[in-house]
Amino acid sequence: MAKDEIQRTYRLIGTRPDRPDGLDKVTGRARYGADVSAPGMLHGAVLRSPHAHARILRIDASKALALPGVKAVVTRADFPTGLTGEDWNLQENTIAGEVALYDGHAVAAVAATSRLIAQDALRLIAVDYEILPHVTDVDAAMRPDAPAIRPGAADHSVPEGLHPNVVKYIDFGHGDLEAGFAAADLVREQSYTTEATHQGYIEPHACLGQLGADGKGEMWVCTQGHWYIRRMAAAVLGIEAAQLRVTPSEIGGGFGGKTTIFIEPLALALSRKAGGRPVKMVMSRAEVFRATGPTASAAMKVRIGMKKDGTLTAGQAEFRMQGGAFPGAPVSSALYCAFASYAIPAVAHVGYDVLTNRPKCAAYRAPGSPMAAFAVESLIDEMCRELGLDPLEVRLKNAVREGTKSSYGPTYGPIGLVQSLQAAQAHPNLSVPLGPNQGRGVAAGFWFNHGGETSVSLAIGEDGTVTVSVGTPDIGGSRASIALMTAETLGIAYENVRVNVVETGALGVNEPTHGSRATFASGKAAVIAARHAIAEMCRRAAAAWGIDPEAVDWQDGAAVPAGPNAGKFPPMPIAEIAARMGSTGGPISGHHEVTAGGVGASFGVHVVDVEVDPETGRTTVLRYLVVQDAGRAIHPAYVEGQYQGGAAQGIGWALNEEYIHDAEGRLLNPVFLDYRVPVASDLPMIDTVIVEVPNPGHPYGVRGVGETGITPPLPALANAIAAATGARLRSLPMSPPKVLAAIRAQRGG
Amino acid sequence: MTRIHVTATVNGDPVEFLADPRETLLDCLRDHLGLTGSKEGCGTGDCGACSVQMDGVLVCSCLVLGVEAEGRSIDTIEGMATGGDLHPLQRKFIEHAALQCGFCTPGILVAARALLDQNPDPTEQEVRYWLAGNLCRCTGYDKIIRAVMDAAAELRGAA
Amino acid sequence: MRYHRPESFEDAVAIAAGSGGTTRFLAGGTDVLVQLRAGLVTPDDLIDLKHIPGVAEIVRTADGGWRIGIAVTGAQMGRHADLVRDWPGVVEGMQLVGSTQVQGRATPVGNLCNGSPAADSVPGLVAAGARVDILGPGGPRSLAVEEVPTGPGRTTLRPGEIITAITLPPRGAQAGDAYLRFTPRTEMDIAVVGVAVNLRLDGERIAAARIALGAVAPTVLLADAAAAAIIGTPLDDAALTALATAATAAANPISDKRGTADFRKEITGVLVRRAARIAYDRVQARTGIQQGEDK
Amino acid sequence: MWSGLRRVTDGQTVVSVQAETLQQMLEALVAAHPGLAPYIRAGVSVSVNGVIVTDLLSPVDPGDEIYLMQYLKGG
Repeated sequence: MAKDEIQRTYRLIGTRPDRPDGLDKVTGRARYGADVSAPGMLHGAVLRSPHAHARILRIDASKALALPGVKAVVTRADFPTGLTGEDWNLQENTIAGEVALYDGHAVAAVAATSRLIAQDALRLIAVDYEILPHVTDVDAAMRPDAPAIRPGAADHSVPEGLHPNVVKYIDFGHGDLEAGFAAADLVREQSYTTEATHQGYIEPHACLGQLGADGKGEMWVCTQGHWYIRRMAAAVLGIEAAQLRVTPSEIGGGFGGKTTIFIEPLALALSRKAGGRPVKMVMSRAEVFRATGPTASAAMKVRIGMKKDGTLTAGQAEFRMQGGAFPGAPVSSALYCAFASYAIPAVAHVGYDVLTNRPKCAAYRAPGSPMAAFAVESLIDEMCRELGLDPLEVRLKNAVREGTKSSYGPTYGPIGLVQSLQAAQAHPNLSVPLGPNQGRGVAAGFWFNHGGETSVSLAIGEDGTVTVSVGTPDIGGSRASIALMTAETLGIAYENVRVNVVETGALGVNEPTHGSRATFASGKAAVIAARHAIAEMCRRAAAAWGIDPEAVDWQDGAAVPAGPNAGKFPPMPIAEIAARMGSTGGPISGHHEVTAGGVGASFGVHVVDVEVDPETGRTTVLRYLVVQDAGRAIHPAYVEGQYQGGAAQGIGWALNEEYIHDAEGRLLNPVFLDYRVPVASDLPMIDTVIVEVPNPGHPYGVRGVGETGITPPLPALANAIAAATGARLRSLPMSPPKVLAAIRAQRGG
Repeated sequence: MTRIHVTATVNGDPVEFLADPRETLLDCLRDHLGLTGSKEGCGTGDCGACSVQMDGVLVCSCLVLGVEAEGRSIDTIEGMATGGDLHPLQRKFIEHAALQCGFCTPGILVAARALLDQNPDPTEQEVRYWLAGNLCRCTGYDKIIRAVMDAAAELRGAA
Repeated sequence: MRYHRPESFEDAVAIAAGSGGTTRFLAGGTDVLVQLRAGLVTPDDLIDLKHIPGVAEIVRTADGGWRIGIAVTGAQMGRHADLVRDWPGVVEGMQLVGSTQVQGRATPVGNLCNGSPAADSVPGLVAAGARVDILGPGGPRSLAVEEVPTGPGRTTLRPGEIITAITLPPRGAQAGDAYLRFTPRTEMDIAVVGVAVNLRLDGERIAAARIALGAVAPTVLLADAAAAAIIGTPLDDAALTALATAATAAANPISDKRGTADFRKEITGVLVRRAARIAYDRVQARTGIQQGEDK
Repeated sequence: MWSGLRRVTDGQTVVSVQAETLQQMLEALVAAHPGLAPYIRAGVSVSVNGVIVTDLLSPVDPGDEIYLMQYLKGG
């Protein structure tokens, strides 16, 4: 679709109707993972390793099996062998084999007639462990004396001579680095670290699984991607994917952490072993923190060359990241994002994915990008301060635009970073005067976004109302945005379209709701599916009017003659066509399956004002502004919601959230009491500005908006704290003790 | 493990159930009374997703034993609308897009109603501190606070 | 686990004595239930004290002090205007325990018996000179609140003993108290440091003072040296500095997941100054004496 | 071609091959430099003139700027 075809104003797109699932959610009727029961249902519970690294010598479940009400116990022995690659990783993470790899690693699972009996049974399973040396820090894991977690796991990319814990290596870049740094008036190199954080969704993982001896299975589960659950669970269990039907529940938040499997295969294995009785499993909050998929922690070194006028001449980044006891830390996506906002003639990136005795990391909202932004956007701010330059002006001077070659390779199409920077400069927050101990910080952020495998089907009802079936679970309001795009395309009322998230038996393959793709990819496919239905409806009208289908157009929800010479026929509305479709050839529907291309990146700029108590180091967020390019905001309220939610998670990550381990490698804070996510009284109202630079790769110009919002807060807060106190913190979280120590050190106190 | 017979009133209706002494009121509402609107987000009183009112007092139902509910009157999210008519808070949450995944919404709505019952004209800070025990990870709280204050204004207007 | 609902303290004591296994008393339950769920404790007998007459009442005592029932919650205390007027520090400490929802259940007695050195209600009670009435197999006795905790999770209560009430002394004129705590977030955290200050003034000078520090020792700490540093002074800058130095010296904190020892020592000094200021200003406000210069 | 592949392309980061579609291009690359095989198998995102192209059967024009990147999904 050429750019100029993207209209400026629409009938429905850009309006703020009530979302279709609102009533169920405000009345408590919406059904999430743990809200469903089934006849004959058993309750499952998991026995988890209390050690960070231990060989499993023996598992004795005899006492547990003898407990009245216990119906089945499974261990790794109940799972097929011979898996390789990521399938093996998934099985190993689902349930430990010879070695427990982290505190919380599943070792055995029990199914019983009540939850309490299942919990009691866990205490009756005896496991003999041989405790092994462990490591949890990324740099410690790379040192020669570090325990090797899985020798031989390094893949083809890892050069010789590195510790076996280094399992992936990447390096890329372009331009003449030496010349770049030589041309700079100021070259600075600094190191930054970020700790692992958890997505923090309030709904713990939960599922209800049933698997018969015939290999046929059913699963109800809270997930971002039920086709992934199907494929992964089938592989881990050794059954055929098509025989496992997965139905998505409403999902109580995911942010990337519910795009993979944890307890699902255990529920199915227990069900199979218990004669096919359904098994419900619900994680406790402590299990969610210990044994699901927090993001990686990172140790980063960045070097930047800048001229006196702020022009960037060279950028170099080395990222060392641990993503738990399995390959998968988002090193390459972090490195791709590091300098993605700036046109720098010479860049070089090196990255290491390192194993530690921590849970297998999963994606967390623009995985890798927040860490990269923390390092690069902080260093740029430090250099602006040193050269006395305005941080927004320097970013504007170097900002990438359409036609710029990106730091990770490809040349950019239309993008909105410049417009976002300008909108931030023009915002009233920028002119609010700052008092003592107060400071303002800015930062830019980026995410590629993702298309992904997408299948959508659309059906015209007999009354002319429309049902759309999508495979992307709706977390942030995508049913509303897809209904808006479908109704706009069909020229009918928003209320006449119902969008349903359907199970794996009812639709072609879909990737999860990840990569900010739901509104973009499912929306795009729904529009194309709608156009197929329109073409068929025009054919039906043409046949009724006895004219050529090419001579029929579709306007305001009705077939109309294309022009005066096509014939004088009154418009034939969708309801009329639908009422007669049974006798004019059959039901009318449209569908579209594609691996969606034409993805538009989304840039954002955040501005935050903080006040730091110089006596305690506590940071209070006074004002927070999010400016981000949405391409086209389909439902502006839910675009704002993504901006505000991303900022809030970023603020938590920057100030208080972290995984804290004891000397034995055990997680010390697996509860919301000590894993400190922001509470309502911690935050101000979060101001938002939606920039719209349409993405030509989407019929309505949509760019994914779900992830960019979490990337700028980390550096923006570091820059604001530096402005307020003069102290520069380069490790997260910037908790009060660390801020106070930095203030003391900076004042020589 | 012998279970104890409990009689109570839930959303105005008399109810009876058998509870193991170790089961929380939340477990009983969800597993014995089929009221799954109250959610378990943490089981330790840190997230508020299980908020109910017991004899008018806002509490976490995961920090109350089922057997302690004997003779008490419990109000859950399922009782917030009267028939088909939503409570103004429920309407304003939809109107303001004050929810995304919706998992924390029942607990926040029950807590917000308890607030407005005793403070019909709360300031932004009063709403934020009252709701500090209701964690939300999706919205950043902004639209939730606006929806609560808008509902308060409507209720004052109607009062 | 057997659940009991005795109608008298005597019955409760009898059940505990006859248990033969582990027992737990249940008031608000906001600690007991968390430990139950985490599998840290599964008592054989759980004894719910909330059905004993009078346990949910806040009563003025004959001498003008207060008697607080063991089932009185933080929310109740916060709504009791006269109690708040007399002991704002005691009440604000209790009201910082957990969320609004927790306030609907949590009790100062439960907070005390849980034995955490970071308990938010205990420093205020200690600074106020509160006492607890106890009933047990050996009959009734009374202790000062500071005599109850002996270390993290441990108290001097003998097996089968129950606290039956908390009593606060008469407030008296020209007196005021305050409680402050430090937490990384604005709500929902366990205190990294807690400080309670209770003052009596004679005109502008401090006639009597009690200062209690939370989360900086195995139990809540009564910091006598810190109190002595401000007695006889108008709480001027010199007095505040001496107060901070003495309080920091008294603090004996550990490093844990919530804060380092150094940080806790430094914050103790910061909070004790601020809490003393608030308590002092509250006395002024109560007695209507306006300070000449801006303090 | 990301520079890390230099080790398996005899030091070149720009490689020219004969192909009509992206799939043929990838096969030709592996034929020219067998060391590329594991990288391509591990999954690559192919960007043509700045836009990720997911249909490897689509044609390749002489003027196209083609860039191989590690496969990206997101959270």
